[in-house]
Formats: sequence, structure tokens, C-alpha cells
Amino acid sequence: MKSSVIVFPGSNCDRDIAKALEKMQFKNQMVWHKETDLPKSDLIVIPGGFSYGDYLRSGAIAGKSLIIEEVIKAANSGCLVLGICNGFQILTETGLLKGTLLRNKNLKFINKDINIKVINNQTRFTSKYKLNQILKINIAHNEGNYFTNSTHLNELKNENLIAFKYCDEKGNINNQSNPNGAMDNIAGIFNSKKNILGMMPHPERMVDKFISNTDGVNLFSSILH
Amino acid sequence: MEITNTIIEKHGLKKEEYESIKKLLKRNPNLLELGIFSAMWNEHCSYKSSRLHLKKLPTKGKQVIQGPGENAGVIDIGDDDAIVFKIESHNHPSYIEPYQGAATGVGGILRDVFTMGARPIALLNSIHFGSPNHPKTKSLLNGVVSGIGGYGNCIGIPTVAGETKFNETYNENILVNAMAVGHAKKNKIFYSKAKGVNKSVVYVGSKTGRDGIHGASMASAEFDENSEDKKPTVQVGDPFTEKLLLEACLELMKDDSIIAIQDMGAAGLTSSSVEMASKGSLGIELELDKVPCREENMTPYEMMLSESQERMLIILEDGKEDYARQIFAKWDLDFVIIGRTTNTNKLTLKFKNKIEGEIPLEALASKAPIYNRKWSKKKISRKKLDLKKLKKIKIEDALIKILSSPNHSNKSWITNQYDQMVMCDTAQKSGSDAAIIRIHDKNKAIALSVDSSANYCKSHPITGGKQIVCENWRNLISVGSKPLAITNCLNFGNPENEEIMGEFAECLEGIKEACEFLKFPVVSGNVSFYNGTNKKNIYPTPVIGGVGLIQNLNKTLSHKFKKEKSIIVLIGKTFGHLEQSCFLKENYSIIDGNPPEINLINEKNNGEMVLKLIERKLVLSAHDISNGGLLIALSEMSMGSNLGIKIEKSKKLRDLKEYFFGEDQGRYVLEIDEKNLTSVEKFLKSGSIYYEIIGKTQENFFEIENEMKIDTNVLYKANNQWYNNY
Amino acid sequence: MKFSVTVVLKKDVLDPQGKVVQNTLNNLGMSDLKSVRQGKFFEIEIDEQDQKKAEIKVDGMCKKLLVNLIIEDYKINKL
Amino acid sequence: MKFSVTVVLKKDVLDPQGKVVQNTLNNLGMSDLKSVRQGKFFEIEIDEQDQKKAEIKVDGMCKKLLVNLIIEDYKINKL
Ligand SMILES: Nc1ncnc2c1ncn2[C@@H]1O[C@H](COP(=O)(O)OP(=O)(O)O)[C@@H](O)[C@H]1O
Ligand SMILES: [Mg+2]
Repeated sequence: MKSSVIVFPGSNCDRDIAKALEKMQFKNQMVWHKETDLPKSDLIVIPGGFSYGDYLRSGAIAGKSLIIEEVIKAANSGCLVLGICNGFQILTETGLLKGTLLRNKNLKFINKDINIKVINNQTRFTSKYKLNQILKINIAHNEGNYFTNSTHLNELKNENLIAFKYCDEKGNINNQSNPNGAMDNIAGIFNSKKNILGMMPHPERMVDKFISNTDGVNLFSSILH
Repeated sequence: MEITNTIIEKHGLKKEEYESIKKLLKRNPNLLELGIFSAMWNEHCSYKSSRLHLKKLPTKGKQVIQGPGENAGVIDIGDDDAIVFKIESHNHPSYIEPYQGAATGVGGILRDVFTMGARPIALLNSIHFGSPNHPKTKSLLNGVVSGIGGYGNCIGIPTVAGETKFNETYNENILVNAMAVGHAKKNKIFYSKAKGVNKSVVYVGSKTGRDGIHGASMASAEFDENSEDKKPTVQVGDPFTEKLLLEACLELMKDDSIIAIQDMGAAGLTSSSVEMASKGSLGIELELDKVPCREENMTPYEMMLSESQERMLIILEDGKEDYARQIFAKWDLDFVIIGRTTNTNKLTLKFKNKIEGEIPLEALASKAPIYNRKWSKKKISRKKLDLKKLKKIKIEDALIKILSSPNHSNKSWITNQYDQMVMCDTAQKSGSDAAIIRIHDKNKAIALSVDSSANYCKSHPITGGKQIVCENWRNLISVGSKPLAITNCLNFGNPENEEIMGEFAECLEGIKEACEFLKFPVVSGNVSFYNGTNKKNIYPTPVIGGVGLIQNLNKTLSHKFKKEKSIIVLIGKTFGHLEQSCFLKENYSIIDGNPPEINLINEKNNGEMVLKLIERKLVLSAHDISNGGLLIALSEMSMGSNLGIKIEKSKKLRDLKEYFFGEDQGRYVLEIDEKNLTSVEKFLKSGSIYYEIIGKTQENFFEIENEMKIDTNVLYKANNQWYNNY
Repeated sequence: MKFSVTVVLKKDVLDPQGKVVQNTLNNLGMSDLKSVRQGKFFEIEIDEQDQKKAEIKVDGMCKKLLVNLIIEDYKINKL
Repeated sequence: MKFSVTVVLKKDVLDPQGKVVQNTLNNLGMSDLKSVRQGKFFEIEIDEQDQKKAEIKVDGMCKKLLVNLIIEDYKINKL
């Protein structure tokens, strides 16, 4: 399978995701943001980091870059798009995903391993996970506090578009297990066609037992199959 | 403009120094030249008070590729890999504006590392604050922590270890020391020495603004009531631009276009151009009209002394200009040829086709003043503290008291604000004896730790100096690494004060002895004097940053207990030294007496033995014993798991508090699988290592036979509340 | 010509920053405080003498980049 | 009573945010743009009828929390 990782000035998880993709046997290429055509790919990844320093709103400026037009075209024609962390923020800025990511409720950057629950495993991104499976995944962000309007929230629920929710070790989804204040503990969502996934946790950090655990592996192997 | 006494004083220069400037120039300097002298001759850049002492440090070893004298030290870690690292202080700026001060401190030290061709792979920090009750402490702590995180997180380099301490001595003068560690290919190290005449001198990075003018002089003076006036010199960090600069520099370094490269740190364009040219015994000529400026109408004086961040100076090979320019354009960075190297041995500054300043380089560098400042030996009290009259306290209560104190509380409130995982090579994060960072795409790793002990150094500078080196060494050993080399940041008070200078000389003597004995050379460092306000100086606070090598990632260790029923072995002799201990400090508010002695022979033997046992996979977990003594070390191994320990009270125990809280040096706790005990004991005996078997791990309870038994959760809770309630 | 642009979150959007600021101020003893909302402020200078035209340009900048219209409202003022 | 507070970086202080915004707007083809500086904006409502007193209170909030006086300037306006 062919994948492309879009690199913006200030992206800093681009190398990490590339490494994970290669480990999972994707044929990966890095695509610089100034490029105007996108190599043909089955998967486009917008990686984490601080594109343009996140100085205006996280993801805002990257959302206006040349390459993003191509990403939008590809997404509309059904290509899989995965946005992780800053990538998720960028996807909401482009409108490919609805809602937005506000400052964490404690106004601090948060880096730790948290638990998330698989809410929908009937998608091309999550099929290798069990429904309600609890994963331990690293988060690292300032703005991960997902917010959307009530119409869209209902749509997310009714159409089963929530991918992951923050929970505790036992799977309880509540305020205590919500690290950043996200609405309904939402950690990741799909678009209505379910070919776009945006998520705050970093699956690429969880593919190597020497470094962490391997809870992220099945995300990539789901995509492969 | 006439150079008056007030102007000279404002530039931090002494009368005699001004006289030498006139002699060296054979005329009066103009204001621009005076500014340049003041920048180069201040303590921060010239090391005039410390140089004679620093010379004594051991800096050689077969692992050393580059010792002190470059932007950072470089060591060999086998194959074609090298590690580049250095620590630096940003104390004064962080006190004035904690967020930006700390952030730019991180930015500055990162540039020192990537200028040498290394990709930064880890950040560490040592931060010291005043008493938690001091009205400023809380906001300083918040600002510094978010500044460190703000910069490191944005640029995408994991912050993996550090230390945070509170002590009244820092009430008016906090310490913020940042260390950066990078990885380079051995044959691709870049240096700052210029070579060749008429080569292009290129300015890259951010534009120059009026920020930070005279920052280096600020770092070389005491604070007083008027320090507030110095506020306009605050610099704002721009980690996004630094990320671009990092990537652009590394891209250009793939090829061999660069003759020499130097970041613009303290004293900006002045020190970078002077250093490159003087190291190469060349001259340098700059056309200041070409310097990219952020503000209108900037003067040569402002351009030369600005400390705007995220800038570099590069000397390029002939004909490489366009190639290099393209790379910087790709990263949206300024790239301007602002001058040439010359054979005049002078710094020549042109502006609007006029020579505005010309100074022989040796006057700025080799002929800068060096002082052999007076220093006096510390008077050491020989009297033992009388501890017999102390009110009795239960071991359990003393333990909880220490674990819940600000200095010992779990630091995750801080470390959760740092991205520790980005780059995906962090095999062990902060909270352990040493962080472990894998060498990308390889199975080997380095271990990293920073350490200091201001109370020890204050009461007995020589022992304190030795102790911090040894503690650092023990931390590196405990995770299974072979200690290779250190960097050091020497935070002291006013060097013009004999006692302070004595603390400096003696701490350095201690560092030297320990480094020599352990073959643990110093490859880089930084000196920060004048830490104090109105004649109140901080305690001597040298900080050691050490790097160790792990050949095989399979053989690393954490300090957490792994399973029940394993045997707990205490390595090293316990004498029960309580003077200067946490036990006395936290329970009785006594900070007195001498620190525990350092026996370098034991230190070395014990450490090498522990490392050998770890390498043979005979150890399940290991932890060095430092502040707080044995019981604290054991609790740290237990907390966060449901595994505790049952300590069998041996008859030998004279005094429980001495045994459990004494801070005798050179000791480790090892968790050994029962089945390996015989082979471990064999090794220990063959090496004549003193050891005691003190008990076994067990589920759920932390217990000393017939003395205390508490739920391991109680320890955890005690240890995890302070920051969250502060 | 110089303009200021103020950007604030829409009424129904949660404002975590404003909330924390408000709590902190309350804790600092400022009890009369009723509400705080935090937003952004821009000072924009453009090379255009005609005020109408200039305003249209600034408005374009807001719509294109400065403001996330889904969650934010904005106001332009001539300085 | 309602006030607005605008906070901007002092004149000579680097404004990395404004710089990036300005570059982006230029790249988006807004060539007349001369400069952008980015700051903060607060909308504060307090329970105090006397305008003088209210202003003093808001000023206190600025000094105590909202503004970093070392690098920022601020302005208070009644809304
Ligand atoms: N305490 C020290 N021990 C060893 N070397 C030191 C020490 N302090 C400074 N040095 C060395 O002196 C040189 C100049 O240091 P410094 O002026 O801090 O560098 P920079 O210009 O990069 O800020 C560096 O090579 C540094 O490693
Ligand atoms: Mg340097």
C-alpha cells in the first residue's frame, strides 16, 4: 500500500509516522507542503507537530497551504486520510472534519499515556480492533479539547462517527478519564463517509515494545487490509 | 560621543579594564567599539574569573572527540556515532520573565548542539526555585516549566530528564539550566574555526531586533533594586523559526559547503564573528547595512549587541553560496552574505561605506582579561552534630514527611507538560535514575541525568563537588549504562567575594578529583557567576549533566520493583550519616553539619560491579541511594506498583533512623531474582563488595519487621499530592 | 491605514481560557467579576488610502485566515 | 459594567505570531499588507456600577494576571 506523509514547516512527528508506516510495510513518501501535486496514494497522513508554530490557531495556517487543496481533492474521491494530533487540528481547519479543538481545559500542554476505547470498529481504520477494546496511547498536545455544535454531535452519535473516546483503565468514560475536556470524551472522529479519521492520540508512538507498547499497530494493519 | 565614566560603568567595565582597552587599541574606543569590548570582556563571554580554575578539569579520554572550547562537547559512542552535548544557564532572564527566559534558554542550548552538525535528540533541565512559601515561587515555577515545555514541545525534541529543587537560597535568584544532547556522525562534526581568506560570511535565521541588547552583561552582574529597568532586554523565543533553522542547517550540512559555523548566542553577532575569526587566526569584515533587521533605523551598535534569537553565522566554501541560499529559501529563512574573512586579524565593521569600528581580534579574545581572584578556603566545622536530644519520631511518619515534601514529591505535574515521547526513541522517561534514549534505528542507547546538591556544596565544597559527580555516575550506572563524560554548569555568587570564589575553587577541585578518578571527563560546560541580590549570594550550585552508553537496549533497567518474592540487596556500607540529610531537614528543619564523605575507591568498585551484574542480566531492578537514604530509595522502587517490601530487621541495627535515612554515598539497592542470588553473591564476594541482604519484595505492603507496615498506596498518595495542591 | 481586529469565540462555544482566567481572578479575591471571555487581537497596517477598500481587504483577511468562522466572531475597527 | 482589554507586545519585542500571520497573508496574495501584530483580547464584565471604581478593578486584573507587563502593553475600554 502506498502512503504519503505531508510535511509542513513545524511538523515534528513526520519522521515518527513515516517510520511506523515503513515498519508496517507501507510504501511511504514524504510530501513537502509547497508541492502542488500529490503522488498517488492509498493513505494520506497529516502528522503531528506545530505547523507554523500553531501561532494563530493550531492547524489554521497549514489548512491554507497549497498541498491541502490536493488533500481535499483526494479525500473527496475516497482516498483514506489520517490526521494525528496537529493533523486532526488541520483537518478541522480545512473543513474535512467538523468541529474544532480548543485549549485543554487545564490550559497546559499534556503529555502522558492515556486510555481510549474503540467506539466503532467497523471502519477501514479500526477493523482490527475489537469493539470497546481499551488501548493505552500517548497524547501530547495543547489543544485537544474537542468541541462541536449539538447538531453535529448528534450526527456523530447517530451515524457512529466517533472512533475513540478517552476512558480509564477499566473503560469508564467520565470526567476523571477525560484528560483535556473534550466533549463527550471524544478522542477521534470520522467524516460521514468514514474515509477520514482525525485523532488526538499518537498511534505511531505505540508500535515498538522497546519504547512503549504496540497498541497502535492494529490501526495501521486495519488500513492495510 | 565622548566616553564618560558613566558610560564605561554602564557597560559593566572597570576603570582598569577601560585603561587596558585604550592600550590595546592605542587610542580611545568609540561607543560601538566600547560596546563590543563590554560584550566580549564580560564574565559570561570571557570567563575571566573562572578560566584559571576550569583549566584544571580533566577533559581527555579515548571517548572524547571534542572537549571544552567549542559550542558543545563531542564524545564517541562506537560505530560511526557521536554524541554532542552541553548545558547552559539562563538564570537572570528567567527570573525577569520566566516563560521567555526559560524558553530562550532551551533555544540557545539547542543551537549550540545543532551548530556542530548534530540532530538534537533530548533535552534536560535543572531548575532551582526559592522557598515554596516565597510569594514569587509559584508563578516562577509555572512560567519556567511552561517556557521549557513551550519551546521543546514546539520544536519537537523530547524533554526527558531534569531536577527541580526548592531552597530559600534561590528566593531572589532562581536557576534555570538547560542541557541539550544531539547525535551526529563522527566524521560529520562542524566546528567554529574559520579557515581561508575572502570567504563569504553568511547570516542566516531570524532578523535582528533590538531585543536583548546587553544580555550578556546582565548575566554578568548582580541584581539590585534597579534590575527592573533592565526589562527591555527580554528576548522572545520563536521555536518555530528555530525548527526551520535546525532543519535548514542539517540539510546544508549533508554536503561540505560549510567551513565554519557558529550560533549567535550571548553577545550575538559580536561574539560569533569574533570567535570564528580569532579561532582561525584570521580577520573578519562585516557590512552592517546588510544585516537583516526587524526594526527601522537600527544602529551598528544595536546590530552588533542584539541578542535576537534563532540566528547563525556561517562561513561558506567558495561557490556554494547559491546552493546554500536555496536551502534557506526553502525553509523561508533569511540568508544574507554580510561579510568576508580577511587576513588582517581585525574585526572591521562597515556601515554606509564607512568604517565604524576596527578592533584587533586578539584584544577581544586572547588578550581579554583573566583574573586570578582571591579566594579563601571554606572553614569546615569538625564538631559532630548532637542528635541525641532530638524529639523521637516514628520511622513511618518521617518517611511520609519526606515523601510528601516539595523537594521529594513526584514531579509528573512538571514532566507531563513536556513532550517526552516525540522522536519515538525515549525508552525511559523522567522519573527514573536516568533517561534512556535510543540511537535512532539502532539497538544501542544513551543514558542521561543531571544532578546537583547545593546544601552539600555549601557546607563542604570539595566533598560536594565530588558528590555531584558521583551521584551522576551512580544514576547512569543504575539504568545499565557505562558513564562516558559530563558537562557542567557552575552556578555561583559574586566571584569578587573571596568566600564565593573559594566555594568555586573548592567545588571545582572536588569535581576534578572525582572526574579524574572515575575517568569521567568534562567535555563542555558553562559558568554563571553573580547569582545573588544585594550581596546575598546563592549557595554554590554546580550542576552535572552526564551521558552513559548502553550497548544493548535489551539490557536496560528501571528502578521499579518487578515481582514479588525477589531478594533485595543493599550494595555499599551504611554508616548512618545524618548531617545535611533530608531526614533532619524535613523533620527537624536542621540543615547543618558536613555532607557524607565520598570514598572514590568504593564508589568506583561498587558502580562497576553493579554495572557488571546488570550486563549479565542478574538484576531485575536497580536504584542508587541518594537524598533521603535507603528507605526513600526503597519507597521509590515500590511506588506506582502494588509491590512493596518486607525488610527483616537485623540485629546489627543500632539506630533505625541512621540506618534508614543516613545518606552515606556509593550505595545501590538491587532487586535480584531468588534463583540468581547465588551467582550474584559470588560476584559480589569475588569483587570484595560490601553488601547486605535486607529483605524481600511482597505484594501490597511496605513493611519493616516489627516497626511499620503500610499499604503501598499510602506511599504513592503521599508522594503525589504536593504539586497538585500547590 | 491601520485597523484593529478583535476575534472572540461565539457565545455558545466553550471558552476554556476565559474560564480559567475567571477562576484565577476569583481566587485572587476579585469577587465582583461576573465573566471573562478571552479572544485575539490583531493590529493590521495596510497600504491603501481608501478606507472602504481597505476595510474590504481587512475583512478578506479575516475571512480567509484570521477567523475561524465556525466558532469565532470578529469586529474590525479603524485605528 | 463591561470592559474590553486589548493586550499587545511592546514595540521592540519580537512577535513570532504576527510574523507568521503576516507571511501567510502575503503568500495568500495580500500584497498591500504592511504589518500585523497579534495580541490578546478580553471581555470583562464586573458587578460595579461606579465607572471609576470599575476601571480601577479591571486595571488591577490586568496588572495581576492578564498582562505580562515586562513584554506587553495594554488598553482598557468601556464597552
Ligand atoms: N564549567 C565548564 N567546564 C568546562 N568547559 C566549560 C565550562 N564552562 C564553559 N566551558 C566551555 O567554554 C566554552 C565557551 O562557553 P560559552 O561561552 O558558554 O559557549 P557559548 O558561546 O556557546 O555560549 C565552551 O566550549 C564551553 O564548553
Ligand atoms: Mg555557542
